[in-house]
Amino acid sequence: MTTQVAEANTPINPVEPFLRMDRMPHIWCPGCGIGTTVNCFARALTSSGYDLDKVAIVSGIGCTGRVAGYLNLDSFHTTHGRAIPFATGLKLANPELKVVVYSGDGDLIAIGGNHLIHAARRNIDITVVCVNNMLYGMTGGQVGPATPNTAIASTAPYGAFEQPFNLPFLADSCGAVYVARWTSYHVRQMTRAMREAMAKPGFSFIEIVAPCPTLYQRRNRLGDGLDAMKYYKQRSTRKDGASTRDVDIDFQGDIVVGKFIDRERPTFLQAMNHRFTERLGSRYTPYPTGLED
Amino acid sequence: MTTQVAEANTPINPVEPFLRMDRMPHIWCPGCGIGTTVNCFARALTSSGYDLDKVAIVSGIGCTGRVAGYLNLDSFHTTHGRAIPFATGLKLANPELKVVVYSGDGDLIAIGGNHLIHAARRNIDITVVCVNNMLYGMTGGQVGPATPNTAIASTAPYGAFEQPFNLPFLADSCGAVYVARWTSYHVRQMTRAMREAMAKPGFSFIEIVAPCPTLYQRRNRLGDGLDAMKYYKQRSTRKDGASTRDVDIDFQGDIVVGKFIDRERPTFLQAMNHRFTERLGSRYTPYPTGLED
Amino acid sequence: MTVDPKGVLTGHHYLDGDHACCEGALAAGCRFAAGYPITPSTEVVERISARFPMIGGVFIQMEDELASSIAVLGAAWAGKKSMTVTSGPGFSLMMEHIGLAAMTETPVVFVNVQRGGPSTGLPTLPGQADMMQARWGSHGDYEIIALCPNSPQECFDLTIEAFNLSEKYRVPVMFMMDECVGHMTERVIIPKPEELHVVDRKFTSRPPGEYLPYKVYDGWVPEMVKAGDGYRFHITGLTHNEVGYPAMNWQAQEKLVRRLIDKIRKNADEIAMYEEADTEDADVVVLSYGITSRVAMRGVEMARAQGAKVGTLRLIVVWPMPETKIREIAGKVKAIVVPEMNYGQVALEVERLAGGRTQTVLVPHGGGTVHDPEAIARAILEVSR
Amino acid sequence: MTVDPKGVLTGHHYLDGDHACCEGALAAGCRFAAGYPITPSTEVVERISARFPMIGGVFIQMEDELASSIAVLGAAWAGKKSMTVTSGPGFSLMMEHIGLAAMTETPVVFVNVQRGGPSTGLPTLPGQADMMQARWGSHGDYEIIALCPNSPQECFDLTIEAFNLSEKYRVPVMFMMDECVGHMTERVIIPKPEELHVVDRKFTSRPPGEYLPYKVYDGWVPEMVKAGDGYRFHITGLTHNEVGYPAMNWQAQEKLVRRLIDKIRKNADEIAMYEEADTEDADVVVLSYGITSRVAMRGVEMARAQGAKVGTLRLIVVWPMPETKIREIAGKVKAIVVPEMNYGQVALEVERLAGGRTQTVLVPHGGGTVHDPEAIARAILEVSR
Amino acid sequence: MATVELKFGGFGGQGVILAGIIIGKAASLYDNKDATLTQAFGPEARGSACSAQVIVSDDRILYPYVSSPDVLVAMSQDAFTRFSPEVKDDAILVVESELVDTSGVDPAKRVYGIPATRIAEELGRKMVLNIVMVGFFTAVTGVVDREAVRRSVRDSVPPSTINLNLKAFDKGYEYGRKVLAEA
Amino acid sequence: MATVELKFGGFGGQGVILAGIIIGKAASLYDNKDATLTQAFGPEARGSACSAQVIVSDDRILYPYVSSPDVLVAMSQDAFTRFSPEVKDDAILVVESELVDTSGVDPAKRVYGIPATRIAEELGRKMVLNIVMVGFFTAVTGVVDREAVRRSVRDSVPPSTINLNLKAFDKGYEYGRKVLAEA
Amino acid sequence: MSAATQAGAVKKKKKKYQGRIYVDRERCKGCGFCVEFCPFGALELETDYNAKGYHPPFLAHEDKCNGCDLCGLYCPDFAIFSEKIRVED
Amino acid sequence: MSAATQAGAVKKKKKKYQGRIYVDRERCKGCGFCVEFCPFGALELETDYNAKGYHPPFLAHEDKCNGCDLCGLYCPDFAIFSEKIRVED
Ligand SMILES: Cc1ncc(C[n+]2csc(CCOP(=O)(O)OP(=O)(O)O)c2C)c(N)n1
Ligand SMILES: Cc1ncc(C[n+]2csc(CCOP(=O)(O)OP(=O)(O)O)c2C)c(N)n1
Ligand code: SF4
Ligand code: SF4
Ligand code: SF4
Ligand code: SF4
Ligand code: SF4
Ligand code: SF4
Ligand SMILES: [Mg+2]
Ligand SMILES: [Mg+2]
Repeated sequence: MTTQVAEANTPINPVEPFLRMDRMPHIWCPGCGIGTTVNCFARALTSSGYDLDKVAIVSGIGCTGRVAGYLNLDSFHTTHGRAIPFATGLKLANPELKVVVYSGDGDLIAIGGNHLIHAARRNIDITVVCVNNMLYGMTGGQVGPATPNTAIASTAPYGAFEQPFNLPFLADSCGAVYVARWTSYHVRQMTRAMREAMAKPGFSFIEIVAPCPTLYQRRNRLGDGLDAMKYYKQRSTRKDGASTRDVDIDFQGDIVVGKFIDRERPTFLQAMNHRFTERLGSRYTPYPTGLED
Repeated sequence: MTTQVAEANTPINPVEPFLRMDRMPHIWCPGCGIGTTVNCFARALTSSGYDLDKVAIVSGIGCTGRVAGYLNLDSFHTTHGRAIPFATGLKLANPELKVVVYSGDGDLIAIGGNHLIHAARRNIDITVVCVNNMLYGMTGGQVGPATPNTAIASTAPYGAFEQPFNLPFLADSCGAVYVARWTSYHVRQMTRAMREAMAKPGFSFIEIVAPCPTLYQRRNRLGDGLDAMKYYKQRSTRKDGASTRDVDIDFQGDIVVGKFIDRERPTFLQAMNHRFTERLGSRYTPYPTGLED
Repeated sequence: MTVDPKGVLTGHHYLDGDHACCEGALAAGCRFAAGYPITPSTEVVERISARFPMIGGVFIQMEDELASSIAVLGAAWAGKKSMTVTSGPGFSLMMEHIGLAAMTETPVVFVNVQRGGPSTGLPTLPGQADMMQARWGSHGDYEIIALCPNSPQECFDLTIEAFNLSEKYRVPVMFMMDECVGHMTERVIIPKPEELHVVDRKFTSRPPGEYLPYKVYDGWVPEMVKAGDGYRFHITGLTHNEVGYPAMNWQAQEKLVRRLIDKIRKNADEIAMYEEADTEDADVVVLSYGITSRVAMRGVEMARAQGAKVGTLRLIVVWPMPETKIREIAGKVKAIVVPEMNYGQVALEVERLAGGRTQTVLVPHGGGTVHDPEAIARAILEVSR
Repeated sequence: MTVDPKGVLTGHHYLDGDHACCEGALAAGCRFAAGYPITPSTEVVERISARFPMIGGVFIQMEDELASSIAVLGAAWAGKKSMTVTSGPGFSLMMEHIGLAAMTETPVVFVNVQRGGPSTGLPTLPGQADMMQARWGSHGDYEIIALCPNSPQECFDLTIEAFNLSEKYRVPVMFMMDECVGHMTERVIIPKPEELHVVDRKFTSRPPGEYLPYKVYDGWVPEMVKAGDGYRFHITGLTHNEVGYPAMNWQAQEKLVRRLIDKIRKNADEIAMYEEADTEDADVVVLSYGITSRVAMRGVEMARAQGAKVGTLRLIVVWPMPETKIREIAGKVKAIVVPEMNYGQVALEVERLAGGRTQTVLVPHGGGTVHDPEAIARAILEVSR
Repeated sequence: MATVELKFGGFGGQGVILAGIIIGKAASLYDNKDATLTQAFGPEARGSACSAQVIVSDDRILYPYVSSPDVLVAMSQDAFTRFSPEVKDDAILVVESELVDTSGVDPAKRVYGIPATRIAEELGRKMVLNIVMVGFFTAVTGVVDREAVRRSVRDSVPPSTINLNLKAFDKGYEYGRKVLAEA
Repeated sequence: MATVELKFGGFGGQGVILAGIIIGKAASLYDNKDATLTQAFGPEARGSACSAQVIVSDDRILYPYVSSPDVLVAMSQDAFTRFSPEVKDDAILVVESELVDTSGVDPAKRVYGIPATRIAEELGRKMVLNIVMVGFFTAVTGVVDREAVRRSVRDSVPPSTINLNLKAFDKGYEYGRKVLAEA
Repeated sequence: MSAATQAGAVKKKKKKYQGRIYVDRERCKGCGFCVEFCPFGALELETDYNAKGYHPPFLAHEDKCNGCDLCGLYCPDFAIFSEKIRVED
Repeated sequence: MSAATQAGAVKKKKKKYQGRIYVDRERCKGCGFCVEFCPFGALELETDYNAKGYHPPFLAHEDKCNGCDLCGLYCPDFAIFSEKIRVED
């Protein structure tokens, strides 16, 4: 039979070169969706053909925030909410780097919300992958800015009642040049979106809806990670180019997925070079943007 | 002749009861637009007929942030960027209060951006008046998140190059129930908008474009406050109900003004009461929302 | 003294320190809380979020600690007793608003369940290294009060005390737990409402017009008002005069800030809470606080078993320090041994107060677990020789 | 030692301290700066924003101080020398990232132009009350270096020194100006590039695979790398091992945090910078720093005029304190007089170090203006009697 | 019994800490003893090692941690491997028998095993495996009174699951009696 | 002259501080002296009082503030009212004559006035009133060399406005010479 | 109310309302908003300075003012306002 | 490569590719994603536990696997992957 326990002489998992295998097993719970997204990200890197020495990954704090620590790249596990401004400094100081921010909904949109909207506005040339498990996983399942109404969370024991953000709409309103949403069920589409987003100059944002079986699924009696995946499969509708205004997510409701925004505008550094050149002429030597070829 | 120097026996300015006259003259420069907005706000209060003992005003830090200190209300001059969360605590702890946040673009949208989007999302029942003079006045005219491209500022000596926020779009994307923009030229419309916004349950947001002659006008060789007012008069177009997506402001370009959003949804406290009552039934005594009658 | 019985969960409970702290707050009359999750403090707000709806309180989980630490000030000025809860990284984000609370004399409680630091450090393991930060972490000069419980029972009792002190002195009070105490579960006895001592906010009885928000009519502390009562007062974080208006000069600064500091420093002996034992004829006194005071006792017993004459001084209120008491002890022992879960914080102040009249011996520990009691015993034995 | 001549504005200038600080940074090789406006520090970044485009640097005005204080860490890990600039309220918001910088050993300079506090306080007037915050303001235990210039010329010279120390010890360095120095304009002489002493970042020479980011190969400080060079390193604010991976136990904590502290404390004498004068046969030594050291000189002269034998010790590096030097002085004078623009911060440490062997006399001042020199003279005369 | 030190170990999701709380509460509220529980968990709670320590004593408990347990309850191999070297010489080892291999243990030690996971799965919810362990522990160690523990179980689980949990407790307890009887 | 203390006062927008800087720079860079300038401004810079203090000395300057000025340059009534009580007995008072009422001043004091605002308005930009004052100050006090100040003006204003400012300086200077001559 | 004011107020006009203007000269910062946005061009700036060096407005064309108080609404310094007074016609 | 594996791989089938599956039993947390989303239903979970108490998958229907590696892409624990091998037909 073809099932085989990994041994010294078996081929290695193709994602292993992208991971810090000396840190496995990772901390994520059984059926947690984060691992699947990382798996896809590793494959997006494979197929993108980037020099991995020039790809840096930045996370904040959270279950998803641990991603940076597992990827075999220059990787930064920063403070809660501040991955984007750290990434901004990193990118601006060395534009040759491809910089990806990989973090959770709480990290990026609760405490980090301000940085998200400003980086999008400035069109900082980074890719943000937001794993939206609809609560704060790491700290034990508190309600967050993406928790749907009526869902139970540890600080919303009688059900959440604040309207959650519509993340694509928010990113859109601030000028992100690439905005997409997928779920952890959509492994191939997500992989492609990650590749596209990294290739896109400017601020790209991918929301990935993913299960937190330990806290979200369990507290809401929604079964385990697999049940979540089945729900995503069943209730997701792909609508590329949908108006971001219309893609809210309700508790166990339909999920609109797809690529919503893909537009062109100068990155922060391109705009800076343009401005300074226009104003200072030859007194100004254009700064590298990472987009020269 | 009817011109008269104020004397003991002359009638007092009708706005004086709304102001802390013992603090006049205020600190604002000649031709600064902030004073005009305050003038309108005082009149909005007059005509609204609220019990002024129950109106509280909260400002952050900035030239506009000084507004709280000049209004003869319970008034709070807090920290830079944090007027909204202070107001949130104030309102939730005593919903009987009508709470208005009055501050500048830097305060509310740069350092305070996260609080703005979250309060809008939660539909906290407060009114936010944002005086947008397109830079940081108090600290000497630095570039800010509303500075139009190419405008000169003290930290953008060669002209701003970051795309500014489209504030109504941002507030809209987070769910604000009332969103309007006026300029300091539109004194009657602004006064009415303030009255409407205060009457509206939930998170209302009014952007008021106003001149900073000392820093913005002067550095950009745009004349003085009066020149700005003339520009507003000339280049503003009223488009009530305009799609917020389309109301960007360019350097000295057209300004779309009007009431863009006016929608209904439960306030934070209404949603809370609804949720808890649904879940806890008679074990829960509804909390006052300030909207009972 | 009015205790709202709705908040008092009278009875015997098996609670961890975090949950006991929540019950203490409820019993003290706290009816507004704003928080942001962070290990190992989150259980406090988790319990609050479940308990408040039943007793008329409002809890809001804000978008970050900046927001939660100022929302509680807003609530205080609306007349509610309020508190926020966090741990190291969140505490660092609250520093600006601790200063605002101190400057505006807003009664409010900040709970910090200390974990290993600096930075993200050891999120799930104990530390006591935020003690100096609690005192000095915001810019400018100010004073606060800081308490350290050493058991879930004290998490209940002293949370009430924290609220009482914040009302009495109109000062932000730091409730400095640690992960060990916060996650330690023991029996907690909650008395009947009428057996509790709860200090009410001292609202002014002067009518609007005859009242100035920052005038001290009596003692050290101005009388308070709340929004909505017709006083039309103004509050600012700027240096202000008695009216509450900004006053941009050194004279106003000297008058205001000096008083903010003196109202605590000059009342240090009155604010002081400590447990002193066996110090009369001791050669060595072990000074400790929080969980370390319990761990130290084992070290003390070990040392006693080897003949050392050891007394103990356990600080319950750590800031302000009981200077008189420490000076007194310094005058009569060979050494003060200070075990703390950091590399020397409170020990520095002890050493200063000792003024060379006795030796101050720090027994440092980086946190992550509590001290090895033997290390404490060794330190005692070394100096008692 | 490589000085990029593009950054060096050689010549005689009439500059205020803020502008001089900017020139110092440029001369030190700083090529990334992130800031957020705040009085009285904004002029530093205003000048940077004008100067950087000409010399290949990038300045970004971030959305707040949280962002600016971590953007500079990102830039540092991309290999650039970087700095951020703020004043009290903004400094309070940077505390978490000072801890992150300390924990990750990121060389970076934090400039704080001190104003009157606490809270919004006196935005346009001087203070020196963020000194303890500079040392203790972030949660957990860590050490930093803090310098205090007393003239625009020193704002230039010592900014370079701040960068040098941050590189040498891989530590965040606090450049603690005050409003008076920052807004004081005087002649500033900028030497030729080749006359400057600039310390380069010590990048490892070991190839990937043979290098561990937090292994100390030599001395106290690990060798650094930057992103993009193939090392595939990991950086975290969690307690970490030599590889840089999280290590959640007290042993890792003790090993790491102890070293972070010791690399500064044990090198305090080497890091120390001070100006000592006339202490040999002094009865009293006046210890001061920053602008107060200049004000104090007038007080000293007044006291001398009345016959007092006064020496002076001016701290340039305030943290870590030159413990050896202060102990030595404490051993030979009747009193150490410490004027500072606060209600006692650095004086507490001086008193501790004096250990009762001499009297420590604080001459406090709330800020808003500098001391009245007569107050200092009076204090000197009182103790020299 | 002056003082008994207990250690419960397993991995995240097994309900290790709740097991400890139930025992501690039983002793502290219903069995006239003092009981201090401390817990060690981490981000590792997300699937890796976690543990609870309970000191049960007739006197006031000061030092809160357990250094060498009188009883180790191990619900995973990992916990067993890590904690079994620390136990007292005469310690009792209580293990999940399908997850923990105890073959290398000093034969002098008392080792009691129960396939708690499988029993819980049979009861319809794998999640109650910790309560099965608690019942088993109560039977084989006798550290805390059976009725006190049963009451504590009832007190500590969500109301809707009380019956299931009491059943799990009883299953574990009975299994324990049987094992003891067979020993 | 060992040390001369100068104070410049006015309200925000008048360019008070730049006036001080021009004098200080002239002394420090072009006139072989040491010169320390400190400034006092506030949110009050937004239209209310602000001031600059300059100490010019042949020796190293330590204490940076001016306590009793040798020269007060007052561009507003407010500044004059606030600062004139502090000046030395033999101080020189230099004022904007249309904005400052000096009628109550001790007749022993030397008071020189110039309608700088009006002169500036006549030059086409009210903003250069501070440079008019600088020229006037230079003429009536002689504290700093005329050429040094002129060079300093050139150095301190935006390149496109150099000519206008030099004209303003000269106007003020000439007016000063005239006033002195008439006195 | 001074006699001068009353004299102005009773001037006969063909409109029903007439304005009375109050200016706090020292509070005025001469921004000119009131002058510019008076719908009837009733105001002008003085050539005199106030103490701060600004030119305050005055009612140059009293017949044109109808007391609409738009000047009062625009004034950022609360330095001007008007009263509407009924005039018999 | 073990003989067992090769034996499986050479089984004659009507398709061009066949899959070879590698499972790291101890790393698996039994989430079932691989089993559920295998487009051909080739996998099943063991009844045995691994050391952590989870049931890892195995290739229950080796004839159904075409080596598409979707199981590998879904696995959150990097515990399974497949190789596609060409099969002569
Ligand atoms: C300043 C600060 N506040 C709070 C925390 C605690 N904290 C750690 S992770 C986290 C939330 C994580 O939620 P999310 O970003 O959604 O990630 P997830 O764990 O759900 O993947 C919080 C609040 C912290 N580390 N720092
Ligand atoms: C934490 C903090 N950072 C910075 C500042 C300095 N500061 C005061 S006001 C201000 C900006 C004001 O801009 P805006 O809100 O647009 O108000 P304006 O003055 O333009 O009306 C800044 C940055 C501060 N007080 N606190
Ligand atoms: S707690 Fe939730 S988000 Fe975190 S690892 Fe577990 S399942 Fe994933
Ligand atoms: S600086 Fe600008 S915003 Fe501030 S008061 Fe002056 S004109 Fe107004
Ligand atoms: S009241 Fe109306 S008409 Fe009269 S001056 Fe004012 S704006 Fe003009
Ligand atoms: S609007 Fe007010 S400040 Fe402006 S000119 Fe008229 S009266 Fe003066
Ligand atoms: S490789 Fe494809 S066909 Fe084979 S088991 Fe995996 S998912 Fe199924
Ligand atoms: S997807 Fe991975 S972890 Fe899940 S059952 Fe399959 S092999 Fe195991
Ligand atoms: Mg999440
Ligand atoms: Mg502004």
